[in-house]
Amino acid sequence: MTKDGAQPALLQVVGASKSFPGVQALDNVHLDLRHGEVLAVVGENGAGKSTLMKLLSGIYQPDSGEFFLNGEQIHIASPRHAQELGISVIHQEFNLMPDLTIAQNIFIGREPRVARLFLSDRELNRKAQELFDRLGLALDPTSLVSELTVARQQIVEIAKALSYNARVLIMDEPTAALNDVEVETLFGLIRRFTTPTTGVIYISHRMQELRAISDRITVLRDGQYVDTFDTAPTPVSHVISLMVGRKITGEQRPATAPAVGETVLSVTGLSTKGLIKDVSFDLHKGEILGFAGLMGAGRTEIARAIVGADRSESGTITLHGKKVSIANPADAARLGIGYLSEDRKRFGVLLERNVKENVVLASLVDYVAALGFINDRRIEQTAKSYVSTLRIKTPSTSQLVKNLSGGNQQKVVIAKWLARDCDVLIFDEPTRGIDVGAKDEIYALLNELAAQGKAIIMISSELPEVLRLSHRIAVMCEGRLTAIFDNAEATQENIMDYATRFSAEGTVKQG
Amino acid sequence: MSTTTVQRRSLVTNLRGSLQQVLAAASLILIFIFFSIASPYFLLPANLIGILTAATVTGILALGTTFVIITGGIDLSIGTGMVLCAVMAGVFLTYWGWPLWAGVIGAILFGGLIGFVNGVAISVFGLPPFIATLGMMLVTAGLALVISGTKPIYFKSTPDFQNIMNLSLIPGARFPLGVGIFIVLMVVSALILGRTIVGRYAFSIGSNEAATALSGVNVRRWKIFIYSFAGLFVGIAGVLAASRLSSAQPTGGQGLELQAIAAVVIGGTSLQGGRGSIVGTVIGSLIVAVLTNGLRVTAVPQEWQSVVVGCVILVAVYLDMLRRKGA
Amino acid sequence: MSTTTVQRRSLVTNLRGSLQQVLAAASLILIFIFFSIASPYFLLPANLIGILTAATVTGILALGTTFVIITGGIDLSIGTGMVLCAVMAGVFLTYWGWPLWAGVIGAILFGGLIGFVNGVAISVFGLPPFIATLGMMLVTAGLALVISGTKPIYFKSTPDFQNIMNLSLIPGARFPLGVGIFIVLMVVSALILGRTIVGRYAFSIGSNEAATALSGVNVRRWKIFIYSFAGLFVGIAGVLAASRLSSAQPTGGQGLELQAIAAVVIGGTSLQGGRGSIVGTVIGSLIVAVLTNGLRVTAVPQEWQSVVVGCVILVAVYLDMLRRKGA
Amino acid sequence: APAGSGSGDGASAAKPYIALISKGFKHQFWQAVKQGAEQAAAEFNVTVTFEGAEEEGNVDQQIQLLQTTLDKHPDALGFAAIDSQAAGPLMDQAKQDGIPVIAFDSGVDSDVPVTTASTDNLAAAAEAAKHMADLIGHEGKIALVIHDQTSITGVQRRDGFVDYMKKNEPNITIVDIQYSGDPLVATDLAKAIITANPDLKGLYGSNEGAAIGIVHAVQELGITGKLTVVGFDSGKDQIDAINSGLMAGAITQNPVGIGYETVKAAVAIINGKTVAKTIDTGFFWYDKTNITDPKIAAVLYQ
Ligand SMILES: Nc1ncnc2c1ncn2[C@@H]1O[C@H](COP(=O)(O)OP(=O)(O)OP(=O)(O)O)[C@@H](O)[C@H]1O
Ligand SMILES: Nc1ncnc2c1ncn2[C@@H]1O[C@H](COP(=O)(O)OP(=O)(O)OP(=O)(O)O)[C@@H](O)[C@H]1O
Ligand SMILES: [Mg+2]
Ligand SMILES: [Mg+2]
Repeated sequence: MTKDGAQPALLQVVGASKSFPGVQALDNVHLDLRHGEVLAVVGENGAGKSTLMKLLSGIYQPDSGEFFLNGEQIHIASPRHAQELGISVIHQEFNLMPDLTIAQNIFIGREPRVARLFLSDRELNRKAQELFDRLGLALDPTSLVSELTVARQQIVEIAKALSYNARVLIMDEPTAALNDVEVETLFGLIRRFTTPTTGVIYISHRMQELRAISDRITVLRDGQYVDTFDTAPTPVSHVISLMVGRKITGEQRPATAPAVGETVLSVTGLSTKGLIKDVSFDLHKGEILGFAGLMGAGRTEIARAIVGADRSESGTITLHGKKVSIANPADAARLGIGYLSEDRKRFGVLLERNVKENVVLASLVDYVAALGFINDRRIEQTAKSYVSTLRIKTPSTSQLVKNLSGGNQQKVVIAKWLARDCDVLIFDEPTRGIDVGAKDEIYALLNELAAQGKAIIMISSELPEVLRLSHRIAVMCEGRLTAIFDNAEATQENIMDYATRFSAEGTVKQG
Repeated sequence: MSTTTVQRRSLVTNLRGSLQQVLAAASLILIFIFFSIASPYFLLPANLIGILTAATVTGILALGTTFVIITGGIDLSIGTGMVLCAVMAGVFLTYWGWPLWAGVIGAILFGGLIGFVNGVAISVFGLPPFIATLGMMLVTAGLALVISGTKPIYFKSTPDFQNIMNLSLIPGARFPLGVGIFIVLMVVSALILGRTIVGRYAFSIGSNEAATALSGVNVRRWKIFIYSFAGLFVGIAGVLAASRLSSAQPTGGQGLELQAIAAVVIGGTSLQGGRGSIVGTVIGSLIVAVLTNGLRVTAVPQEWQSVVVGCVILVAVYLDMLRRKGA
Repeated sequence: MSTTTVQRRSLVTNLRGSLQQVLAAASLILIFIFFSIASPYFLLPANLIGILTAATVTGILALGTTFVIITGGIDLSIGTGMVLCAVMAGVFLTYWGWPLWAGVIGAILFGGLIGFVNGVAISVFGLPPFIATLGMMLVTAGLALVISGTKPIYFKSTPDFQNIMNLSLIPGARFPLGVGIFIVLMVVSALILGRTIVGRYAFSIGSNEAATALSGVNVRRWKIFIYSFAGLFVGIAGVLAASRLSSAQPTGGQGLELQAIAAVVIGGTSLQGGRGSIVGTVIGSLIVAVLTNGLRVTAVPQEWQSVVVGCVILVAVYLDMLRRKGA
Repeated sequence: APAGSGSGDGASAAKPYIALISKGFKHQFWQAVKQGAEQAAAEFNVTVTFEGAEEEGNVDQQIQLLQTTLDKHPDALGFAAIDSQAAGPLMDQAKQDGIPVIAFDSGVDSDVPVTTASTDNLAAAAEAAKHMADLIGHEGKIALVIHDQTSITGVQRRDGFVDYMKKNEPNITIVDIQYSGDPLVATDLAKAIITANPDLKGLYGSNEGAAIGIVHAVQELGITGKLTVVGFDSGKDQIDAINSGLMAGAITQNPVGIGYETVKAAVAIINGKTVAKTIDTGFFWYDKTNITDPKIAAVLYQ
């Protein structure tokens, strides 16, 4: 807290409250950001972090509370006003225009112009290129945003926020879609941004990141302020227990290798028009097969090709020993293969529909009685049970999904696939945006599913997560499978080695 | 959160829900009261039945289109498609001499066929719904003329045909069968939209088609199904329109699609898809029908009528939006 | 990523871009060649000018509407709005005796006013564009009748008025000024869409309205601006239509909005917003105009014409989609 | 008489080409005109095309048709103008290009047309009014359903009727005039008029669609016989209604005759003959008593 006579805080929030119908999202919350620091804000899913940031960026108006910038009281009337005050935000949900190019997105509202009215796209691209060079990013200013992967879109968002030359930079889970290498790049950017006149508010569920980047940590729980402390001396377990209000076991032992069951899914020679070249692997009953790789290595593309969301050029898929042809995700689902997409907003949730409709979307046929009528009572039961097992924070199962916090939306998507009884589950970044406590529960769930005999592919950009959960780990690089390790022999180092090194001989290192 | 609060809250939610339903009809009720005062003839049973009769054909088209619009699509071919179905009823019954029931079912299924072709053009060939059904609108308008030889077809061999619309359900009161059919279709389509898998998937597809597909729903097939299903309503509307005039008129129909879509949108269904209701569509249809009738009964000069209808629609939708935001 | 790869890519992109532009017109060219062979009259200069003349009014409406559709909106009031602007030209020039230039500018600005009201209804009152402009369609249709007294207004006091559309630019060739205006408007609107801030924000709003607003763009004001701007095209179309007929006809116009929107969508502009081009709209307008003219010149029976137009539109859009996927 | 080829301008080798542009083409009435034109074409060995606006009353569309047709340089042009002033510039163009113009159905307000083959709509509507007055005993309330609010035929068939009543029938009041030529809309509209005027004695419909609408309104309300209905044009529905007593009678024009006379005059002009300035194709009142009269039956279409 600010001492007498000291310089006032860069940004200060006093007693902020905000409620939505049926939800008290924030209740008398405090926060102060000092000059030149990175302040981490942590809390469970639905704790109110994003809501607080939306107050600071002028999207919502608080029910009560005061804001101070360098000691002066401010009223943040609109997003534009926030920008003018020097507050720049990367929101948890993307805010890009998919039909515009990267450069056009970054400088929207600030286009270089000739004679006030005419655009100069040459100048625009030059400025964008300059920005990327300065930040050390490999982005083509003229690419359309709609053609980028989630991770690259995230990087565009970051570049856009940094381009405002703001005093306060707010980042709401910027790393959720990034893997370790990109996270390092981001941290470099953040460190370069923080000067004695600026500050960063950093929201993340990845505990190991906090130590690397933040100076202090503020904890929120159930919309209330819990505590603020320096990062360095505080053990992670303490942070977690403050967040969830109970003890969490933390690091668990890595999964032991299962007795290799029968082969459930076998992929041979899979190639796509895009990136994927000649990928083959087997997936066994009761096994969790992790997929590691850098951004754009092609893990998502493999998953989409397997379930028929994208066309594959060659290759065969064998399921329970029988060759199958999968033309679309409906075929895949019928054969018992489910795919949870990494892009929640675009391919995951129905934002405008409620929780229960989302939960049963993949399994709706199970709730059909005569004449196509739906058994709503059983749907309600199912939805309620997942809301409690996954601890989805929602006032009721009739809440629209768009009103849930990001992490709770993710839990709804997971529930959707748990509700459908699939033999093979492909989870692409399943814990994206999920808090530590809930992550543990989801890990436990995955282990349990595997123990029940399901075969699971888990794609994740968080190496520790892959290492902790997978029985075997497949490593990808530039569309090829470069190695498959057993859990026992896999380490961060050798995975990264194979993820960055394409084996020229085309041979796959088999564990 | 304890169970009691949840229950109490859901009770409140329910109460508020019913209140909303009533409020949604507020504009309709206001208009109704206004005309009851403005004209002594407005509330006569014959006039009220007349309003329902006038609303029947467009209303049935609107019911079917509600499904299509909820999927995020649109159907511009319903007006001329209905005319073609009427002509086909004439062809089946008068030219080909089919028995009454066969001709009627044939014409209705023909509507389904039009919808099926729309669905295939959209789902399989990937045409935007606007274009696919615009093409179909032109094709059906032309075919109706070609097939009928640009002449009305009269139902000489099946004089009973006109009873489908006009037979009185309540002796003496002239409550026509067609209106009864309209009411039955309202209930049936509300059930299908609200309680069956068809309705659920319509909402899902309209809300996020890509996510629905990735959830293992065969979106293509369901879209074809929904367009075909909406086509059946076009067929029914065609049969009723022909029955009402005891002849299949090969012209007209153009413009009806806008009226039907307007009724759907006035009723709160979003053209973006994912949101909507049959109750809304019925209210929307009735607002337009009551307004048109009321202005005629009060003998407002016709050139002013469209001005008034336009303004009332704007105000009604605006009030409805305020209500929703407030709630 | 090195600078050279970026440059090489943009070169390839450019080449591919130009090829696409040519291919986009492929259906148009095919139709053109077909009719050149089918009828000796088709390629006569007089007929070609006739095609452009026929395309002028709808084409100008389509140009303006392209902007609106790119923002993700729609404007159903352009057809009847145009009729009202024509009537207003009659009122200004004949009833009020304004000088020619003032009457013409007045009518065009009146179009802007209609667009402004649409924009306010959508942006400030938050009405869905479909509803707001549907209401405006009814209101303008009625007002045109009311203001004109349901009679055509003739430009007795300003006989030169008819020159606006009909004056021949090339003596002897009957190349009308109106067509020249159409061509100038194409170029101007392509520039505005492609090279100015107006166009950029239209794309941005259509692509993601919320994100555009979050980026500090005053989305409300820009939407009002774009609707008003499109309204100017409605005004110009109204003046040209009236000039062509040397009279302001108070009826008609209904259905023109669908034709104009169809031209835009055939040209590849997405009704979801965010994607589109003026070149596409021009090609779309010409496809419809060439087709209609060609069928008349080859004396295809009129009842078949709409069937053919419908089918050709479907095929043309389908081919265009294949091309884009392939590219 | 076999037509002389090589007449008119252009290098057209074989048959003379006569283009007819009408106000509409979908309506039964126009189909009858077309039939008459085709009869004459066969008889005089000429080529005839017949086109009309997609929606009757759409001036702009008609002007476009006219433009396309003039570009084809027909030997003669038959033209039924929706708005004759609007066609002024194109009439001048026809004159410059030496294409003779024959106006049909209604006059063209220009000195270009050589002759006009038409029905006198004002007189025809007055005739309908006269019969209406006789049928309701020269007193009481009546209303009109007019097929179009702005077209010349709509206006004339309204004004001819209204003026007659004003001049000759002080005890008859016209309580409402509404507009639609679409049978379904006209039905609902007529029902509303009847409901709002319980003491209404007569209804007049100014074309086939409007008249059929009134007939169905009367049927649906079950008030057959209580209301005097007077129609215009023919068509099976109206003929049936007259036979069954639902409709008292109607005015018929002679559409087949209009088409026939137009083409006949065109052939004469192409062959260098002079024709009279106007060709009155006539109209008739028909009711139960004379509907089978061969002279009437000949001008009715089913
Ligand atoms: N627009 C809204 N309407 C209703 N409830 C809302 C709305 N926005 C947020 N909420 C609720 O407010 C609470 C706080 O949400 P918020 O998004 O701030 O959480 P968060 O801390 O960012 O969580 P996460 O880590 O999952 O992103 C949640 O319970 C959420 O459901
Ligand atoms: N530099 C790039 N710019 C744009 N697209 C890229 C780039 N690199 C790869 N891609 C695209 O990314 C896709 C492969 O990425 P995919 O999403 O399958 O990878 P991933 O391993 O799941 O990584 P992540 O999801 O972390 O991005 C391909 O379609 C490829 O075209
Ligand atoms: Mg959040
Ligand atoms: Mg991925």
